[in-house]
Amino acid sequence: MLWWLVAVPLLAGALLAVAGRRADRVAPAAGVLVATGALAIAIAAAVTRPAVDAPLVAGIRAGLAVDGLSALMVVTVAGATLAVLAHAVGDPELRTARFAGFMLLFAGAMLVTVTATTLAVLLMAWEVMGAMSWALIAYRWWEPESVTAGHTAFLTTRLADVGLYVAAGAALAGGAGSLALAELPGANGPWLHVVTAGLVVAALGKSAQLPLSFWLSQAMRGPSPVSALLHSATMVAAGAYLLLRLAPLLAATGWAAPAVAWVGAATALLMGLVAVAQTDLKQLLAASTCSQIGFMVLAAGVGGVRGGAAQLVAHAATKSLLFLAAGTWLVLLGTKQLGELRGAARRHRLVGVTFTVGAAALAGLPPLSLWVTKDLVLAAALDRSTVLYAVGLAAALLSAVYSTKAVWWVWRPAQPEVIAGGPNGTRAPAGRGRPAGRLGDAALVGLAVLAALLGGLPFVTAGARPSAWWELVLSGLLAVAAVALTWRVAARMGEPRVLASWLGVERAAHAVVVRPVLAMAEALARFDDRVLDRGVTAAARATVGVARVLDRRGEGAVDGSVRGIADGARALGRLARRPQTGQVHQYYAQAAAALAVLALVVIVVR
Amino acid sequence: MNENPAALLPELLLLGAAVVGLLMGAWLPRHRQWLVRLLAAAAAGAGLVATALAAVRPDEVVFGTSYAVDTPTHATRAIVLGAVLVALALSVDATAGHRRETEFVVLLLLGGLGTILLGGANDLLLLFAAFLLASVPFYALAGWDKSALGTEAAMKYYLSGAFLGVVMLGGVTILYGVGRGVGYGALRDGLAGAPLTAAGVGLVAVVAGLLFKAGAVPGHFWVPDATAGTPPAVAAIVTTIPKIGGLVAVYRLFVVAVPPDVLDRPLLFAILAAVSMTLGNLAAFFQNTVQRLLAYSTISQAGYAMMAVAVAGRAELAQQALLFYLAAYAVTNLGAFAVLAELPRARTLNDHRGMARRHPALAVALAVCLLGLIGTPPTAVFVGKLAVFTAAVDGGYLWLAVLAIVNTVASVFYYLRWLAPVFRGTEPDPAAMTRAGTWGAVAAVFCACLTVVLGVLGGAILPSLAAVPAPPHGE
Amino acid sequence: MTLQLFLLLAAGLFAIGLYGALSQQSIVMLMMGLELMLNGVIVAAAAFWYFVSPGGVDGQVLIVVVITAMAVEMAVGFAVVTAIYRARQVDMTDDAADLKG
Amino acid sequence: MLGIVLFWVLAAAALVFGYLVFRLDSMARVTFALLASFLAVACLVLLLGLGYLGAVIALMMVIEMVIMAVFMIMYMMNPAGLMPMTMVHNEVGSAAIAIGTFVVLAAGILLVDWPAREGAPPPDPTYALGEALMGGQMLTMMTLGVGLFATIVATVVLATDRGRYGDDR
Amino acid sequence: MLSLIVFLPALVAAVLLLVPATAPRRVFTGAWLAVSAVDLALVVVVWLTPGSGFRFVERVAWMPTVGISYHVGVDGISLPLVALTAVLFGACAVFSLRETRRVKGYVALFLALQAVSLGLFVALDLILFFLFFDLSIVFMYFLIAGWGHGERARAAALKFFLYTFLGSLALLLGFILLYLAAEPHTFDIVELAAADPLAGGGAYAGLALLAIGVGLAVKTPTVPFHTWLPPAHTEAPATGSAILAGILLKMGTYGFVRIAMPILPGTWRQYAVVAVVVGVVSVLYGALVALAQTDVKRMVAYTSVNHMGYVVLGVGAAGIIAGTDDQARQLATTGAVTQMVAHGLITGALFLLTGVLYDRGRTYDMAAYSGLAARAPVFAGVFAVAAFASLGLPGFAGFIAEFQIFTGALASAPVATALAVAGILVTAALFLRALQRVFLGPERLPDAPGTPRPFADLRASEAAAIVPLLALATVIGILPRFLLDAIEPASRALVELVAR
Repeated sequence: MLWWLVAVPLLAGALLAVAGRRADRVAPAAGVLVATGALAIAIAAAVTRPAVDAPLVAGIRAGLAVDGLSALMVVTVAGATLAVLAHAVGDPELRTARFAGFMLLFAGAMLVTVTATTLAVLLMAWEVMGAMSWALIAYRWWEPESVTAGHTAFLTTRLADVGLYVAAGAALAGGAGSLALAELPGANGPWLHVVTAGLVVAALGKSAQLPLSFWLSQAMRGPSPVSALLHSATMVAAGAYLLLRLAPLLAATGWAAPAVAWVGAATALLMGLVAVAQTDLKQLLAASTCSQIGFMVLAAGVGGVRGGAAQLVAHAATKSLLFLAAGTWLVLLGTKQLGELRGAARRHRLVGVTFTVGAAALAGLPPLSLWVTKDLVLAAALDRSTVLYAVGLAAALLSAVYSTKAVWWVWRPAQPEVIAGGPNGTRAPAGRGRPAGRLGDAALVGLAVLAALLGGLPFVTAGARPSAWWELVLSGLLAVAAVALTWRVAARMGEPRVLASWLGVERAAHAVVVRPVLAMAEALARFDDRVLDRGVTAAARATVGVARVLDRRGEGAVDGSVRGIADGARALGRLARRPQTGQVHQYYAQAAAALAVLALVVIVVR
Repeated sequence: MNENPAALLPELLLLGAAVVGLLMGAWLPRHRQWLVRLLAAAAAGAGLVATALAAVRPDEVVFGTSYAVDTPTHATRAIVLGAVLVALALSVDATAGHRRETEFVVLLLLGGLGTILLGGANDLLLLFAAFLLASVPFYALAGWDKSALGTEAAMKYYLSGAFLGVVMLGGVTILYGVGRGVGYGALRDGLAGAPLTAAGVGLVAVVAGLLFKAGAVPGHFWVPDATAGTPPAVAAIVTTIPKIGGLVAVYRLFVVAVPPDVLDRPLLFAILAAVSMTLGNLAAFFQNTVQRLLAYSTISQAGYAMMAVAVAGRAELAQQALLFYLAAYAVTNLGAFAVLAELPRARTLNDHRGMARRHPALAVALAVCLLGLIGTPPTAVFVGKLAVFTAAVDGGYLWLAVLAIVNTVASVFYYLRWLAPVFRGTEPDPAAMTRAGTWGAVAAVFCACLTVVLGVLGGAILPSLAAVPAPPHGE
Repeated sequence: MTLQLFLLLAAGLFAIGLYGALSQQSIVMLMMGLELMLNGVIVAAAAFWYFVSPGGVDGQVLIVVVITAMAVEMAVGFAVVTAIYRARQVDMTDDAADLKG
Repeated sequence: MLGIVLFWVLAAAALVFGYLVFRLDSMARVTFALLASFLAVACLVLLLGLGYLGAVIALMMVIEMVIMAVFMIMYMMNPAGLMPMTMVHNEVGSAAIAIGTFVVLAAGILLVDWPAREGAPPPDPTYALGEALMGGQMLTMMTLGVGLFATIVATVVLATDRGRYGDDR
Repeated sequence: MLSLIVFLPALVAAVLLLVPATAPRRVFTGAWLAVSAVDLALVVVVWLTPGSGFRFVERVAWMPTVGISYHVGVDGISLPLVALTAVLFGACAVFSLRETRRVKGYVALFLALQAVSLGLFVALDLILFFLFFDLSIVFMYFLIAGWGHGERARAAALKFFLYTFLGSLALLLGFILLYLAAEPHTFDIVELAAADPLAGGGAYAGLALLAIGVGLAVKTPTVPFHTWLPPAHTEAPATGSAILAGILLKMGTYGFVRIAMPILPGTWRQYAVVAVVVGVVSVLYGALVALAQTDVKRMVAYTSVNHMGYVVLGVGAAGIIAGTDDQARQLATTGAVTQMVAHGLITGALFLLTGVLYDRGRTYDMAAYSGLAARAPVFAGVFAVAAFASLGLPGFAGFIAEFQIFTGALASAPVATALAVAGILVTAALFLRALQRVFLGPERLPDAPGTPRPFADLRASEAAAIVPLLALATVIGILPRFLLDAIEPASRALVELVAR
């Protein structure tokens, strides 16, 4: 059954993607159908908890299994996929086999990721997910910006993936030859730290944690349903999931857990600030994703696996809801600028209401889901460090602030002239009708319900009890206060440039990594053409004199090489032909001299 | 005395054919002279049979101590006779019906005879006499067509030979003086206690004459001029046949007559080999006339073969390598010249453009022969080079092998310079692509096939070349 | 009368002949140089026979060989001169230098 | 004593006449200078007790020089020596190489420890020579004979243009 | 059986030479296709025949005095490469159905190349190996010079010949050294591997390894011996490039695992770190230089340097005993062999695709194209798949190979491997950039003379040649066991040989 769980979306997705335009007609329906099937299998798997494996490479097996954490994850992933695909049916631009196929592959890869029991399989799925994110973000391939955004996403996450490769090698070196995730904490000696570091880097990169957050901002170029899936149950969630899964490993090293916790907390706080500073709804949501994932990372760092998992699931429902709603508006109104979205919620009540529910959950308002889950995380953090707790609490407050800011804008009375398509409007024509359709509405409502109620999940599944009730109350009160305060000042909130540009990390990355690499590539290419390729040449020329080298430098690179050898050889050849003067007496003289030399050699060397 | 003429059957067959052929030529009408050629071919064929029969008999030294009938001699006989046969075939188109056709054949036979004697000579005086006999007919062949260039070629060939012959005689005299003898056996004893300086000078002087035969530095000056100035058939003969005798003679001289400690022979020949191959290759680089290009290539080939001489006695493969290399070289070089003999008007590289279109079989034969000269497997020269390189490395001359490898790569350049226009799709020059007849093509294809067959089945021959001539007195 | 004196004479003749072979333009004069060199070889051969191994006969045969070689080379040389003179009316080596490079 | 005097005289004559070969400016004189040099060497060979070979050398050289004189007159523009002729190239280089060769050879001759004399001349060297020619060195002589045969063929091929079939080409 | 597989193409080539060139070109291409199919079927039979160690061994004395025999056989290392050869030549045969220029010579040369390529991978005698090694150079020279892109092709072909011929002769020198070291002298690979003649090490062994290593490194090619590769690829016809990259480069790396490692185990261990360094430099250098290219074929050529670098890294790491276990070294070795297969399939496909590009636009310059995905979606899609396969995306064969190499090599050479892993990032960047420049963005086609016709999408015969290669790469990427089951026993044996 577990094979089916991953094979169904992967195979269906691959088939759809390969079929291309021919399958466009059936693609939306097929996508929803497959996603439904996958959800059904996922639920069944979550109940039966199967485990399978097969040999992969020498000594390393490809294993899949569903345990408590992954049971939660498979259902979340399948559910989010279904919701997003169902909603996307309404958008004519996305009714293609390419979209449905890649989405299913994307989800399938995530399913493999969360069920993988060995590092090898995890890595495979992990990378495929990255490639699919490229394909989906660059869905509008004719727009150079979209393609560039896809590049950024793929390359940034792949940069982090290097950590996974290293971790795999280190695990083998450290004695965990099977690369089973469960065996990783047993790696010996320094290799344990290498494994951990590699995994942490990979996870943080995938989850868009600081300092690799910027790719998420660019990823907003993709269609909104893509964002919805990418931000909720796949991709960014994968990093958090991996850290939660490997919490024992983090703990085993001693340094990794606090480091991860601090990175998560810092991301939660700083990205919260970034979110507050955004004027673009999708950018705001993206930054909030980073921030919220930060809580999960924090949870992994402080050992609050249950809270982190709950946070992940609740956030998945909330964020997919919010992105779908934002996407609906983008399609309908042609803009995602907060200033131009005034009155959007009033005109489209259902979207507005569901969006508000989601935002409220995101804000951490009691008794909605994220209030509970976030506080489970914060409680776990409090056990470790008060400072961590304080930072987390501040971040939670920020989430209330930016959620309120978004809601405030969309409920403002409309300004029709702006809605018609302002200077910042995207290319999507305003007023394309209601794309979401009944299926889409159902998806929104369903997600809203989940976003509201999933807070109870941890109590239902694991019977958890809030460890510090006062903490729950405190954060709830703070959230309410923050919401109230923000509602009043929302219009006057500034957008500091540093925060609005996502802390400027991308520009820094370009300056520090991308441009030097490109420059080095150019330099090496020149080196290759000019120096290495002509090394042979130079060797030949050296025999006739360095002057010629300078003389011939101007010649074309490709031709120059062969001609260069030729030049050197020609000179030598001319030299070799010089004795052949045609004059017999000179032959005699040369022969006599040569024989004399030979005789000398024979006499002297013995 | 052991003056058993039967031991010299192949030589006597050649001589007889030469004499009878000359007499026949005096009586035959001009267009019946092919009978002389037939006689010569029959003699050479019979000689090959006689060689094969002699090869199974035990080695012997006949006519006093002056002539050895042993493995190198058998090999020389076989290679030279085979080369004579091929030369007879490839020269048909150029010489048939010519008023000096008979003389051409007779001179070829006499030159071949001299070359064989050169290879078997076991006495300095016989060596020089064979040198004369192996030289004079070829001088005449070079000037055989009486063209302005041909006579100039003959003059240069002759003057080179005369000069180095004098030097060689001087060397013989010195060796006689210090070694008290001219027979190789006596020399080995005499040189053992001889003043080394004089012996060294004498040996170098003798070697000078043999290097002239081998067309190796410093006796190589005639090679390009004589090759470029003569018709392809003659060029094929003078660049192929004398080399065989010269190199075998050098080998025999140093293995049999010279005690190992008289001079640093390996170094001497390593230097000669290195200089020959390098000079030949470099000078061939930018030649535009194909015969001149091949001429220089033969100089470098002599250099490769000399590597085996350098390590003779120090590497067990040396003799097999030398003899097999000579056979492979002879076949391959004759094949390349046979193509030229078939297309005598194509003098320059550019004249060969588009040849693959007009004469595909000939082009393939040329490609096989030139790639063979490079030493591409599975041709005969590859096996030869493999054996030579192995012997050189085994004999402690790794640097020489490396240099030979670099030279081989360099040689690829000029051979490909020739092959490239051959296989280019451009329109051929009809005048240059005029065929002279069919025999050249037959010889070319035969040689191309033979070089591949020798390359593939060469292993069967190698063991039979292994028996090293025993130094006198059972040392 | 010592071996060295004879050999010095031989060397002198050889050197003079060498000078002629190297410096003369005319083919016939050049051949004279070669003859002189052989002349020196004869002296040396005879001297070696007399002073080193008079008991053997190889030295005498050597002289015979040298004389024959002289004759052969002279004959061929004249033939070559005739041929080249017929073909291009020159008897100078310098004038027959079309083949080079 | 007489032998020593003769040696010096003959040696000087051989060298001087040899030198004159390349210094005289008439073909006839050159030829006779060469002949004189050869005759001096022939006498020296006689002096060493090789009567037969000395005579052969003298006879051969006389004939050869006559032929050479004829050739000279046939092919050279200055048969009678009426005009001074210098037909030399690279004189300095040639002289240098020749003198260098002589110096080296002379040094070698004087420094080398030549083998001591062994044995005595046979009573009749000519008989011994004949025996050798018909014995141990028979093959050499046969080869030389074939070489002479080849020389005849070769000279005919080179020197005659018409061949035995007349003028038709 | 193996002889049949090897000589069947040669035989057919010889027969085709007798057919007049005026015969319809279908005769030639059809014959090639048929031969490839038969060969492929025979290889499948060999593959399915169970057995261990060297199988289908044939041995006939050839030149007994010098220890040369006609000795062929396959094991788990050579069999995948034999199969790759059969597959890739089949693909090229299909791709060449549209070839019109002097088809007779073209097909004959390819058949000859096919024979020597197959022969090389089954050869178990050094001289036999060298024979095929050298002939591959000769035939490829004629192919590039005769069917390349004009005058520059001849220069490139000459350079290719000279450079690789130098390498081959260095190899020959190394073989001679091995031959002389063995007692009794022999060129037989199996006997030499069993005898381990240079176990004592020393300068002689080092020299032998140096000669062999340089010879193979030129062919592989590794930095800094790679400069013949870009011009040769750029000027060669598409099928020639595919074979050159897909098969001929493998001859170099195959030589490492077949000759250098088992015959010189001690020396290999001693100098393995050199191979590691060369491998890593090739990986990074090849990737970075490829990143800077504007010519798409040159770019693919440089990625070959990069990919072959992984192989060299793998075989190098397999020679470092300290701090590793058998599993790691076996992984590295298996990965190296897998990488040869993967690179053959994927890069072969990429070169055929660039051939399609050239066919339509008459230029390889990336700047001349843009937004081709609109005109030729299938072409764009297939190219994208090939590009992702080449950059090592899981699900394709390249990942299976590289993952094993990285995992296996990290323990023995941590820093080097970590650097090499960074290479996958550069590869990803360069392929994404290429995709973006050529296929994505606004549509623009080159307006060079001779390209008036619209940019046609992938034709059926082209797709039939390329898609199976990628399909196979995908199958290996997802279900690698069928391949690894063949390789692993052999690589285990090899690891044991190296470790002795």
